Amino acid sequence: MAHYEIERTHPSFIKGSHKGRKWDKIVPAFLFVCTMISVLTTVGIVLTLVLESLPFFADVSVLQFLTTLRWSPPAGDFGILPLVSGTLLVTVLAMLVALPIGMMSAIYLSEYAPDRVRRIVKPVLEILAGIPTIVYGFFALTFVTPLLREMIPDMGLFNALGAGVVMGIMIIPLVSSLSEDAMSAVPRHLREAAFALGATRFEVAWKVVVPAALSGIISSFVLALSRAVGETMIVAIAAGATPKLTFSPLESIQTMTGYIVQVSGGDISYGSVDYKSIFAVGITLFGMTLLLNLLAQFIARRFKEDY
Amino acid sequence: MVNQDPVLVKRAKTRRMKNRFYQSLFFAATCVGVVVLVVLIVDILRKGIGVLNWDFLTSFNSYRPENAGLRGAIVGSIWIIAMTAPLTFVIGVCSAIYLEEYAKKNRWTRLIQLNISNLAGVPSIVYGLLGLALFARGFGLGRSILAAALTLTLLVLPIIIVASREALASVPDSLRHASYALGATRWQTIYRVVLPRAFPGIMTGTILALSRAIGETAPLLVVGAMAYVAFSPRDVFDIFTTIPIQIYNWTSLPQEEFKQLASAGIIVLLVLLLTLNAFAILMRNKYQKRS
Amino acid sequence: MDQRNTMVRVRHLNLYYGNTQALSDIVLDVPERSVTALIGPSGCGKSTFLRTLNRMNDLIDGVTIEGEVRIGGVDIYKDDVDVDMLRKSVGMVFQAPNPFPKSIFGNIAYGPRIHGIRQKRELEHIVEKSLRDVGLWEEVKDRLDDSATGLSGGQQQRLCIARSLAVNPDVLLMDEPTSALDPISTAKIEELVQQLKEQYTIIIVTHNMQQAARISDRTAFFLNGELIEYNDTATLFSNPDNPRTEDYISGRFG
Amino acid sequence: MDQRNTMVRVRHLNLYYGNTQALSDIVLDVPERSVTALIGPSGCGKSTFLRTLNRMNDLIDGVTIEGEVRIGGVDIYKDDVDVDMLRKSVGMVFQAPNPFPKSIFGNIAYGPRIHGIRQKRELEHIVEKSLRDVGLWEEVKDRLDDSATGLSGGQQQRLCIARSLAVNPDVLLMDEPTSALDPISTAKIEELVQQLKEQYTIIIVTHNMQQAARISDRTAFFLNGELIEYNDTATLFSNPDNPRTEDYISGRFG
Amino acid sequence: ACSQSSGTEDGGASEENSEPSEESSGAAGEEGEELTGTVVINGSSTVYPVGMIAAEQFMAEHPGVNVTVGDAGSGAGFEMYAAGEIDFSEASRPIKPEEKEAIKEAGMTPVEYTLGYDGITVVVNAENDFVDHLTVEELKKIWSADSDVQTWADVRDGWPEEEIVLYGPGTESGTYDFFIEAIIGEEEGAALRSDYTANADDNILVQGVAGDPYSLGFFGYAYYAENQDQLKAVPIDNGDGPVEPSIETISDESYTPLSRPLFIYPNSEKMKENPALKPFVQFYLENAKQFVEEAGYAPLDDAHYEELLQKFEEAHVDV
Ligand SMILES: Nc1ncnc2c1ncn2[C@@H]1O[C@H](COP(=O)(O)OP(=O)(O)OP(=O)(O)O)[C@@H](O)[C@H]1O
Ligand SMILES: Nc1ncnc2c1ncn2[C@@H]1O[C@H](COP(=O)(O)OP(=O)(O)OP(=O)(O)O)[C@@H](O)[C@H]1O
Ligand SMILES: [Mg+2]
Ligand SMILES: [Mg+2]
Ligand SMILES: O=P([O-])([O-])[O-]
Repeated sequence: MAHYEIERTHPSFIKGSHKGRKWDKIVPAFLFVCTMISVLTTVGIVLTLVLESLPFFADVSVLQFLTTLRWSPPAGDFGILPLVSGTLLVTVLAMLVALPIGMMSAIYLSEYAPDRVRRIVKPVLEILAGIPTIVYGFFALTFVTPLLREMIPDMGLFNALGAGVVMGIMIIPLVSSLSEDAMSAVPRHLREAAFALGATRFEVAWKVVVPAALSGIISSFVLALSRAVGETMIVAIAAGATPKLTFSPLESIQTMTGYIVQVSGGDISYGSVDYKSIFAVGITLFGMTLLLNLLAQFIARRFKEDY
Repeated sequence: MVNQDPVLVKRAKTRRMKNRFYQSLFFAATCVGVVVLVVLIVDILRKGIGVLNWDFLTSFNSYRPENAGLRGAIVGSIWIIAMTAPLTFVIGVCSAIYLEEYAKKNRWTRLIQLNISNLAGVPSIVYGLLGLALFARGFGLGRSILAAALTLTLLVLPIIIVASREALASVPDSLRHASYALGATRWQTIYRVVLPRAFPGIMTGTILALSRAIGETAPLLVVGAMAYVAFSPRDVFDIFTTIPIQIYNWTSLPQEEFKQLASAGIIVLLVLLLTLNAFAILMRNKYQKRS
Repeated sequence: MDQRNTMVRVRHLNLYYGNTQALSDIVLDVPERSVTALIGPSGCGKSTFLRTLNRMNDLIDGVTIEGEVRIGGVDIYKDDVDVDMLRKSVGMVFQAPNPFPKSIFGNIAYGPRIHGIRQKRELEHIVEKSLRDVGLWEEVKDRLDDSATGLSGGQQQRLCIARSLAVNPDVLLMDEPTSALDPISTAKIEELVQQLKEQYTIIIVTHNMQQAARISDRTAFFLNGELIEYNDTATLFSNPDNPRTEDYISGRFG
Repeated sequence: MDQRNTMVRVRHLNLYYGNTQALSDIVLDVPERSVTALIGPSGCGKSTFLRTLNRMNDLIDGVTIEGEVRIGGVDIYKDDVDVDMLRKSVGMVFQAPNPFPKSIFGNIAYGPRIHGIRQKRELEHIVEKSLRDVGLWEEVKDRLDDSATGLSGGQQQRLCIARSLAVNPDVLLMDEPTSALDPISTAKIEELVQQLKEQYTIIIVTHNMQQAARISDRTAFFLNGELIEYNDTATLFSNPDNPRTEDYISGRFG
Repeated sequence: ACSQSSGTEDGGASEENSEPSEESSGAAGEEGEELTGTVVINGSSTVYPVGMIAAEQFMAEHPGVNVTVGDAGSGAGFEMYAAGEIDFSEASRPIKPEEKEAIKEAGMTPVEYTLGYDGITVVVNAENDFVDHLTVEELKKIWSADSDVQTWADVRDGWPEEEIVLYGPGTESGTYDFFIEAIIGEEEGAALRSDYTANADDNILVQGVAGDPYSLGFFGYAYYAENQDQLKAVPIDNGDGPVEPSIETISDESYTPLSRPLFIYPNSEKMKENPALKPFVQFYLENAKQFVEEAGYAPLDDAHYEELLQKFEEAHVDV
C-alpha cells in the first residue's frame, strides 16, 4: 500500500493555552463539592440522630425500645411498636388511596387524554402536592372526618382513616405525574406495534405501556411511600396523639413523625428521657425510609426493561 | 372485513366495552384529584375570604384578631424563599450536572444516587432537628432566617437534583457528540448545549422544590420560627416567622376569629404557590417552544 | 395477475393533517397475494397512505379522511367497522424494529392473547409457526424466554414480522422495513417477503428503488401526496408512462 | 494520488470495549484531499474506527486503545495532545442529523464561538461561507434566526456539515451521513462531498456500496474488526484481492 | 451576629436614633426618649398570648423596640434560655431542677414570676344533662393508668350505660403533667390511662368533645370560654362542694385543685447587654394583671403584683 510524505509536523492541537481549559478544571471540582453537600447532609442527619439518642439508649435499652408493646413516656414505657404500627397504618391507608387513583390518573393522562387536557390537568394535579400540609391537616379534621363519620358513626374524631385518606390525596400527584412521565417516555413505536396488532387502547396501556414503564412507576410508588411515612402535619392534626398498637383505621393513633413534632413543641424538659426519645424515634424513621429506598432500588432494577 | 369470524367479532365487542369501561374508570380517577382540589379551595375560600383584605396583608400580627395581619409572615416567607431559591438552584443543578455529566457510573455514584433518593424520603422534621443542631447551634447562626433557609435548602435539594438529573439525562447524546466533535470542552458542551436544552425540566424541579419549601411547617418549628413577629426582618440574621407558621399558630389559639385569619392566610399561601407554579409553567413553555 | 381478486381498493382518497393536504385523490387497486411497492421522495405521503389502510392515522389528532378504502370488500371507514379487528386483519411492520420489552415468546403471543387465545399449547403452536415463517425459529428456539430486545436488529425486525403474522392477517403493510438494517439482514427480509406473498397481500414502502425492483410485483410512485404512476414493477422501471417517474427513478430530480 | 501527502496514518491499531476486541491491528494511510470510504457489514467496526480518529471513543467508559494514530504527523494519543483542539481539526458528521436546538446562525457560529471568535462581523462571515460551501446559503439566508430543527432532514444534514466546516478542520469524518435521508438529499450530499475533497480529507462510512463506488477515491473493507482490504475504489470493486471482499460486494454473504 | 440579644448595634432603628444606646437605656420609661432593641421571648404556648399582648402594647409605646414571641413550649423555652438564645422565657409549669441546673451551668440565674392562673377545665358535651359535677376522686377513678371505667355508669351509679369517650392533651404537654400531679398524685412515673384520645392542640380537643355526646375532656380554661355554646364545664368538688371554673373562682383559688400557675423567667443576665429588656420586663410586670385578664386567664390579687414588682426591683438594682 502506498505511503505518503507527511506534510505538517506541528498541527494546532498540540497542547497550548486554550480558553476552555481552566473552566474544565475548576468546574468539576465545584460541582463535586455541591454533590458532596447531599452526602454530608446524610452524615449530618445520622450524626445528629445518633449522638442525641445515645443518652436515650443509655436509659432505655435497644431491646426494650424495639420489643415493648407500649409507648407511654410518663410511665417509662418506650416501646416503639405502637408508633411504628400507627405510621404503617396511616401509610397503608394513604397508599390505598394514592396508588390506584394516581396510577389510573397517570394512565388516563398518558394514554387517553388529548394533549390539551393533559397539559392542563397534569399541573392542576401537581398543585395538590404543593399545598402546605397543615392545610390538609385541617381539611382532614374539619371536612373529611365529619363526612366519614356520617358513614361510620362510631368512628372517633381523630382517626387514622381520615388522615390516611387525605394524605393519600396529597400524594396522588407524586404517583400520577411521575408515572405519567414514565409512561410518556415509553416510545410511541411500541404503542403503534400493539395497535397494529389490533389491540384496544386499554390493552395497549395495560399490557404494553405499563409493563414497559414499570420501573419508573415503581419508583414513583416508593417516593410516594417515603413521603407518606415521613409526613408530619396531617397526622399531627388529624390522627390524634394516642400511641396505640392497633390496625383499626377507625381509631386514634400516633405516628412517629406526629410524636416528634408534638414533643418538640411541648413542655417537657429537654434534659429528660422523654425529650431525648424523639431522636430515637427519628433514627427509627430514618432507618425505615432507608430500608424502603433500598427495596425500591432493588425492585426497580429487577423490573428495568430496555426498549 | 375479510375474516368475520363470529366468535372473534363477539369478543371484539366485549373488548371494546372493556376498553370503554376502563377509560371511564381512569377518567373518574383523574377527576377525584381535581374535585378534591376544588373542594379544598372552595372550603378555604368560604372560610377565609371574608377577612382577606388589604389591611390583612399589610398589618403585623396582633393579639386582637381584628388588627392582626400577615405582613411579618409574608416578608419572612419571601426572605426565606429568596435565600432558598438561589441556594437550592445552584447546589441542586450543580449536583445534578456532576452526577449526570461528570461522575463515572460506578458504585460510588450509585451510592450517592441512592443517598439522594433516600434523602428525598427523610421526614421534614428530621431536617428540622439537623438544622437546629447544625446551623442554629453548630454554625452559631441562631434562630435566624439564614438557619431556616439553609435547613429548607437541604430539605428540598433532593427534589431538584432528581428532577434536574432527569432533565439532563433526557438531552440526547447526539447533541453532546455534535458539540464535542466541534472541539468544545466538556464544560462548554454542558453550558452551551446541554443546560439550555434541559432548562424546562430543571425549572419544573425548581418550582416543585420551592413549592415544598414555601409550605413547610414542621422543620421551621424546630429551627425556631417565631409565632409573633411584628416587624419585617432586615437581614438574614434576623428572627423570622413564615406564613405556614403563622397559620399554624392562629389555628391553635382559642378565639374563633383567629381561625378565620388562618383560612385567609391559607388563601395567601395558595396564591403565592399558584403564582410560583404559573411562573414555572410559563418558563417551561417559553423554553420548550424553542427546542 | 388479473385473475387474482382485489384485496385493497382505494377510491378518491384525500387526507388532511389539519388544513394541509397530505394525500390527493388516490385511486389504486391491490391484488391479493402480491407485493406492491410504494416509492417516492421523502414526505410524498407513502407512510401516510400506508397508515390509512389500517386506520393507524386515527391515532393522530386532526386527521381528516375523505374517499373510500375497501379491504376484502369492506369499506373500512364505515361506522360499523371495528378498528381493532381491522388492524388484526391488516398487519403492519415499521421502519425501526419495535419489539416489546418482553420475552421473545411474549412478543409473538401478545397478539393471539389479546384476541382471546389463552391455552398454552395453542399459543406455543402459533409462536413456533410464526417464527418458522420468518426463518427465526432455529435461531431462537432455545431462548424463547429471553428478552426480545437482546436480538440483533435484523432478528428483531423478523421477530416483528412474525408478531404480525401471529394474528393471522390478510394484508401486511411494511413501512421501510429494512432501512435501518445492514445489507445481509436486508437480504433475508427481502427473501422472506418473497415467501410471504404466497399467503399474504403485502404493501411495502421503500426508498430504495433497487429493492422495489427486486421484490415487488407492482410499484406505485407517489409525489407530493399524489399517486403519479402505478404499474407492473417491470414496466414502471423500464418504461414509465410519466416523465416525472422517469426523472425520479433515474435519480434526476429533487 | 501518490504525490499527495499522508494526512491520517494508522499503525497496528487495536481497540477493546472492556474485554471484547472491536478493532484488530488496523494499518492504513489516508492521503490528504481525498475521499476514503469505509464499508463492511453492520457491527464490523466502521464507526468505532472512525471515532478513534477524533478520539470520540474517549467519551465511552472502558475503551482501551493500542497502536498509533497520526494525523498531520502528530500522534494523537500522545499525552501532550489537546483533545478539544484535535476535534477542531478533525470534524465529524453523524448518521442522524443533529442540529443544536438553536437558530441556524447559532448552530454554525457555535464552533467559532467556543474557539474564541466573538466579533459579529467575523462570525457572520464564517456562517455565510460555511453555508455557501454546503450549498445551503440561498435556501436559508432569509431565516438565519429560525430554529435549525425546522429544516428538512437533508437540509439539517447539510447544516451539520456546514457546522463542521465552520471551525476550519483538516479532516472530515462522516458516519453514514445519508442513511437517514431520501435519495434527493442523498444526491446533494454526495455532490457536496465531491466538492469538499478539494480542501478537506474526507473519510466516510457507508453501508451503501453504490455510494462508496460513486464518491470515494479509496475504499477500506472491514470485517469483524479487521481491515480486510484497502485499495483504490475502482480496483477494490472491480478486482478485489480478497475473496471475502468479493463475497461482500457481490452481496453473497452474511 | 444574631439579633436575639441585640442592643442598638444591630437594631435597624438605630439610624433614626443619634444617641448612643447606653444613654437611652438609662432613660428607659421616660417619654420622648426613643428606646431601641429587640426582645426575644419563647416558651409555653399557653402563656404565649400574654406575652404577645405585652409585646404589642410595649411596642405601641416604644416603636423602636421589637419584641418577638415564640410558642415553642415550656421545655424548649428553658432550653433556649440555657443556650443563651432568648431574653425571656415563659412557662406553664415551674422550672424543673435539671433545667435550672443547666441554666446555672451556663452562668445565669432564672428568676421566677407568677403571672396568674389557668384553670384546667373539665368539660363535657353541651348536650350532656346528667353530669352536674365530678369529685376529685371520680376524676382519679376515670383517668388513672389502671382505670377500669368504660362507661359513665362506671363513674357514678345512675349515669347512663354509655361509653365514656375521653379527650386530653398528649404526654408532652404541661397540662398533662399538671393534671397528673393534681388528680392522680405526685409519685414518680405516674401516668394517665393511655386509651384516651390525645392531641396537642386544645382547639382540636374542643372539637372532639363538642362532637361526641358522651365525651369528657380537659384543657385550658380559655378554650372552654371561647366555646361555651358547644361545651359544658364540669364543677369540681375537692371536698368543699362543687365549684364551677370561672375567672373569679380560679382567681380566688376556690377552684381547686385544677388551677395551674403561669410563669415568666426573664433572663437577668441579658438585661446587662440588652437595654430594651429591663424596661420591657418592668412594663410586663406592671401591667401583668391586665394582660392576663385580656388573654383569658385568671389574675391574682393586686397585692401579688406589687410583690412581683418589688421582687423585680430587688433583683435588678444593679442594672
Ligand atoms: N402527524 C403529522 N402531522 C402533520 N403532518 C404530517 C404528519 N405526519 C406526516 N406529515 C406530513 O405529511 C407529509 C407526508 O408524510 P409521510 O410521512 O407520509 O411521508 P413519507 O413519504 O413516508 O416520507 P419518508 O420517506 O420520509 O418516510 C409530509 O409533508 C409530512 O410532513
Ligand atoms: N459503546 C460500546 N460498548 C461496547 N461495545 C460496542 C460499543 N460500541 C460498539 N460496540 C461493539 O463494537 C462492534 C463494532 O461496532 P461499530 O458500531 O463500530 O460497528 P459499525 O461497523 O459501525 O456498524 P453499523 O454499520 O451497524 O453502524 C460491534 O460488535 C458493537 O456491538
Ligand atoms: Mg415514511
Ligand atoms: Mg456504525
Ligand atoms: O406550651 P404548653 O402551654 O402546653 O405549656
